[in-house]
Amino acid sequence: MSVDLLLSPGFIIIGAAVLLCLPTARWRKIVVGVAPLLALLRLWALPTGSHGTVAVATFNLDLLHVTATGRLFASAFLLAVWLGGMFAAASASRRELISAYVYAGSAISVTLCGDLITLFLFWEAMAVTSAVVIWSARTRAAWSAGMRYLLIHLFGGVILLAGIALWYSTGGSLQLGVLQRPSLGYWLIMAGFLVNTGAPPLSFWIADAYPQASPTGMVFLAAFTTKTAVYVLISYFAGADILIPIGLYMAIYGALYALREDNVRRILAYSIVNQVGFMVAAVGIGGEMAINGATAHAFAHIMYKTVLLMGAGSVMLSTGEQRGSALGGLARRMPWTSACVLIGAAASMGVPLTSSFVTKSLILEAAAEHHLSMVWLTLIICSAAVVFNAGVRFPYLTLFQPQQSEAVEHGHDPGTLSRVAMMLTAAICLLVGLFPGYFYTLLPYPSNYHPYNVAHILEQLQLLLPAALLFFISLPLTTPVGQIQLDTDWLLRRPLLAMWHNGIMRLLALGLRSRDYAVASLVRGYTLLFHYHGPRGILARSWPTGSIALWVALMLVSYVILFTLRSMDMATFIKLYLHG
Amino acid sequence: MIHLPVALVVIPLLGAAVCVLFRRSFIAWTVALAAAWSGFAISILIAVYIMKIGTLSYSIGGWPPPWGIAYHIDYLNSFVLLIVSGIAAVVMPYARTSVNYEIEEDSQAYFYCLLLICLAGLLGITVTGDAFNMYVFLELSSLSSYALIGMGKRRRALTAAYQYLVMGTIGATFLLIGIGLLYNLTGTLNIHDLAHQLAVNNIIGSHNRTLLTAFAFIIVGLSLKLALFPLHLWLPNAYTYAPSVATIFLASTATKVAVYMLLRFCFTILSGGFIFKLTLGKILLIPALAAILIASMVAIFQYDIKRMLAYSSVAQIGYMILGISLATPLGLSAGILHLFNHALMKGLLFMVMGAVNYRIGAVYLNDFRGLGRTMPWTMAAFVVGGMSLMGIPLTAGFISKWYLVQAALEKGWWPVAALILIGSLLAVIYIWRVVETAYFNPAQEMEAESSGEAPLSLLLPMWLLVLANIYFGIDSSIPVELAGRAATLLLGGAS
Amino acid sequence: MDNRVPRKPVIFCAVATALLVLADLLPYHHEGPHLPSLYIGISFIGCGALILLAIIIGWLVGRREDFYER
Amino acid sequence: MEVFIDIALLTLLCITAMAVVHIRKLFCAIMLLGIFSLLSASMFVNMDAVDVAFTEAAVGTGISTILLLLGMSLTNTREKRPHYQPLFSLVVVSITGAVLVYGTMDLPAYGDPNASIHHHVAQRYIKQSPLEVGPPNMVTSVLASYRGYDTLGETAVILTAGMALVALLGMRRRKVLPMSSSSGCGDYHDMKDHLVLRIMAKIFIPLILLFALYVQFHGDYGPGGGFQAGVIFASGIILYALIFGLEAAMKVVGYPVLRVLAACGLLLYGGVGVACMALGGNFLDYNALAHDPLHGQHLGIFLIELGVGVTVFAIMVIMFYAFASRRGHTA
Repeated sequence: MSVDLLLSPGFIIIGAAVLLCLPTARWRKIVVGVAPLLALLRLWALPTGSHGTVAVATFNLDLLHVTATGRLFASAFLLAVWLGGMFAAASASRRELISAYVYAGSAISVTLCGDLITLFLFWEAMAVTSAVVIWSARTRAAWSAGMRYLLIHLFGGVILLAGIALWYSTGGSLQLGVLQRPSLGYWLIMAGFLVNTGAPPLSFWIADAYPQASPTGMVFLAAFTTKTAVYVLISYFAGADILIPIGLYMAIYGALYALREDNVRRILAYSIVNQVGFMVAAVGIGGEMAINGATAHAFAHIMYKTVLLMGAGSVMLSTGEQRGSALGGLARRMPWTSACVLIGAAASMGVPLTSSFVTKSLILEAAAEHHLSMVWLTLIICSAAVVFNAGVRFPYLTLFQPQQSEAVEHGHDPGTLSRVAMMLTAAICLLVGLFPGYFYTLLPYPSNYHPYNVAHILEQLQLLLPAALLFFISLPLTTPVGQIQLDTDWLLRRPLLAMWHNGIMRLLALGLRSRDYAVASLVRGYTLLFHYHGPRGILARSWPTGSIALWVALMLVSYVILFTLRSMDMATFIKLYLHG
Repeated sequence: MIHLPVALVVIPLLGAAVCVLFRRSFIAWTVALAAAWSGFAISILIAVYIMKIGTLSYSIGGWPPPWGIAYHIDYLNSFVLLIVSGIAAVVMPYARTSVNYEIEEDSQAYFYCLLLICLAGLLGITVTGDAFNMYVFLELSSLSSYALIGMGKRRRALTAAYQYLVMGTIGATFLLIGIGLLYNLTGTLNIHDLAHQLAVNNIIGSHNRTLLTAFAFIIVGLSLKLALFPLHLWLPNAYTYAPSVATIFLASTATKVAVYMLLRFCFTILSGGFIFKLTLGKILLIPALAAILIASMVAIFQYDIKRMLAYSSVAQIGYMILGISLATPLGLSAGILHLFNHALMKGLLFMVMGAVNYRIGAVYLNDFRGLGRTMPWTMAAFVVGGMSLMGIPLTAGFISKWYLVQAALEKGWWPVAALILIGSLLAVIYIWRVVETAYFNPAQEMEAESSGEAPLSLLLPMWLLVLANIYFGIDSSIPVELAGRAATLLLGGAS
Repeated sequence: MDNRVPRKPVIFCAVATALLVLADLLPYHHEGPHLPSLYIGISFIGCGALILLAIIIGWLVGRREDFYER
Repeated sequence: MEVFIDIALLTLLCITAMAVVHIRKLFCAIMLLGIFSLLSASMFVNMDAVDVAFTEAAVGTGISTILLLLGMSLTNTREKRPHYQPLFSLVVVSITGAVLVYGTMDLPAYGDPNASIHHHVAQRYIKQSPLEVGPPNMVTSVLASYRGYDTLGETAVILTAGMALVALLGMRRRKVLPMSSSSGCGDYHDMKDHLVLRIMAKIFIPLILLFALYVQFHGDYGPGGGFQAGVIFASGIILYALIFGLEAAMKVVGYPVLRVLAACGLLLYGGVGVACMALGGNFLDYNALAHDPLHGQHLGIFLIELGVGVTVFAIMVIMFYAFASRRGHTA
């Protein structure tokens, strides 16, 4: 294994996770501040292409394979882990930081690997470590939410692995590249990827699991899993039509569910589904501009979602509250946070001069270019509906509505390092929006799109302002409810529950005797097993030495007989026997 | 350079004499350490040489091979040499603390002396190209290992050693009978000359009954030494009651060398393993599979973890023999590779047992409660070793299991491949029991005060093996290369 | 919880929307055919539909207790 | 004629072996084992394997009988009835025997001049060894020079056995228990009254030691060599200990001396090998020791036989001490 591979940005981050085991907080802060930057430098020093493979068993694992898309994703991840780490350094537990770093490292490695096997390994690593990040909140709810999260992702992993195995066995290549030739393996791989994007019917896991993480933990969680899924979709499934309806569903789903949600972080989680829906749809559209759009929007989305979650995290850290119905009026108490959140919110809606404005329009433009009018229309509506979640609803509920509870009294800005992190992130959101020309040069395909013209700016505002107006007018109707909203999981759950209560119980009662019999025979089997294999069992006892000698003799004679029988064929054996 | 092969054996042998001469524990340990490390260095030099040139010969006493005793080193030898001397080099630094704890001050020098003699014996078996010389060094290593086992703290160590003594002596005698018969047939003792004479005098082709009997004796004798399934009964007791250092060393080297002897006799002397292709493969397959299943099953129910690992060793030996009994290049190299990987993981696991024993005083399952918290590094090492034992990707154990399964599939033996996987599942169960107890069961109150992390001198060698387990799981090119070349060499004799 | 319509944001948004309608009447360079206030219409109709849908879904399935704890 | 002797000896051997198996009195069994060894030594002589016979006589009849007796005196003089059927053992033994017989079916007949065993390696040993190595006793040249490395291994085996015993039993004597009963055989206390034994021993011991030295240094020419000499020398000391008490013997040669001797013997052997390497030959290539290869061989064989003798002697006495001092008595 060459040094090049060991020093891949992903491994640097995972290595930094080891350094984070250091006991003192000061060193941890230094590691958090420096390691991602080093990795970033390393990343941009690497030329594109494969950097050598490692042979494990019969597979050649392409551990480091840089592509333009992957590089941009990896950069976004590195920035997210850098800024998120700085934000978290003061308050997060060591376990959370370490697992977040391994999680980030795995995500980066996914974007920088060149074959499906390696991808799968890091994919699973992400699932496990992100579950640990959720568990780091150390609450009961977090524990069970993390468990559900892990189950869903392991399920996705199983589908993915089955897909890869099928794909490989039917002669497919495991190398990085868009998969052609739809077969069962193809669909399974896609399904495995889609589980991580939050595609239907499993869209609920994002809003279920992420908000249970600690205030700092969710900053990490929001950045990686869904976006790596977008990356792999871009790499392996660009232009697969089926992705367009899936993406649209997600975009609508996110906008709808956020509207009636009370928990502010859950609002942001729904917003993730909504935005990832845009990207998935863009991947489905295919073509240079759409892929550019998906990539660029993923970058922008990671940045503004990080800043919004930092804001939500700061609020939660200082007030301990995340219900919209208990917040409000924090704008004065937390001026820095509010400013950053406003920038983030603007970026999320795509207000001109912010990142989303220059990235989302790429996707819309691509849809228009391909003459997919319904797609275009839906996306337009959804981009207006961002107002319902991250754009207006979140900042309004959190910061600007009249104060709702006592808890708000404790609100204050976070510590210096966290504040700096938040401001840096906000600055990135603005910079991308201000200098789209530079940003576009980083994209996988050359682009000559110019977002800033009067018409486009006006159109965007015309979309957003009426939507905001509608939002405020309908506010009493969409009063948040303090309960979990169900979607497809309800559909899964209700019939199941009914069946459980009515049918299965009765069936079970009927089959009780046979079950008892089965259990009894299992027990008997176990006893039998134990009888022979247990510590006192005949196979585990210390035998008298003499009896072993008998074994020796038996083996000896059986060897001789078998040798003799087998080594000469029967004819010669008989001949020899007859002649003495 | 030219004298390296013989220095490999002579240094520990004379080192043992020096240990006796001074009879001071510290001096003995220093000598042992120096001998083990120099042995490892020499093994590496030899391996490098072998990789470059191919084979290395050395005539002792200046007498050319059929008349005198000659060393003949090829890929297989040098690979086994690396295993044995490497483990010895890792065990020696570990030994000081552990031996201080487990062996009386007075006997420590003898312990190191015996350990060195055992090392010399094992290395001697491995380098030599002479069948009788192999037997002499087998005696040397066996005799010293009986004593090493008998030095265990518990009284049952003596019975275990006695049982091993009886069984080992039967095994060695059988081997001697086999060698004697071979000598009677050919008039030579040199392994390559034996192969040559057997072929030239057309003994192999003529269904010679003496030859078959000789090999029956040799294989049964070696099966006893390598603890193949029904003849494994000495092993669990011996490994359980021996001092930790002895267990680590013997578990990761002694059986490996016996497997090496089996390979030498069956493949080199019978040029290309004709007997294997005809019959032995299928004959050995059944005990090997029985070992994998039954011994793993027994391991699940053990409460003494050292004993559990001993049974797991029996199962792992089953894997090696399984690989060998396939008698294809892939299967053979999988078996040889598993020699190496098993040495790594079992050495590591028994080191963990030694460390736990050092802190807690016993290694029953109950004693592991809460160790995940009090001895985090040790238990982490156990987890890595356990994962390697199960054959989880990115650990050394995975590589050999992978090749083994492939070899079985290549031959079209689906049920065998399935049984290999079932064996791995059983390993998951018995390792998980320990991990669960260590991490998820609260500590007993009494232990809370006494325990703590194992001292650094135990941890460092342990973690060296942990790293080795991981490294060779990720980059397995060196052992795979050596094992592959050894396998083709063994099978290539046929053509 | 306070359920009233907040006055200041509504006024701000209404005025801004009106201004944008006016802006649409101004001549400015635009590629392709363009209906005045097309986007405002889309936004109103689309978002209104979405809000309705959200209310309906909320009425259907939204107000369930936390089934995970069952 | 030889055939008749063989048959007679074999019959006696079988009878002795049956008696050993049958008899429950351990003392008798041990004595019979001694006889068994003597008989087999006679058989070896009849086969013209004088060196082997010599060793068998010295070790089998001498030292091992004494060690067995000592071992027995620590336990009991009667064998317990085994709880399993002896039939079981019979089956094992018959199977192994049958296989062995089966295996010899395709062997060339004993003494067959056409057998390959006489044609390959042995030819050179017989024809060349006087010219290459020197000693008239070919067995010595094979053992000490052609296969000197095996002998080094065997010496190490002896050392290992001694060290194993010491490691397991401990070299220190246990506390003296003056009141303990004196059961078993060979009590040292009683020997004071046996004047004849004492005087005969005083006469014999120097002769035994002298004979040992003869065997040691005459090994090149007649049967004998380091192993036998060491055993004989040790039996002289052991005889002394038996007659005059362990304490007295330990004053003559104590544990530390023996320990150093045992180690030095092996070191001497290995040292000769290393010296050969230093002088430009291979390991144990005695030709390098002197200008004339034959002189070198001579010197080398002399030295290594000395090493073997010293180690064997020391280990045999250590073994004796280790058992004897566990009796709880001291003389």
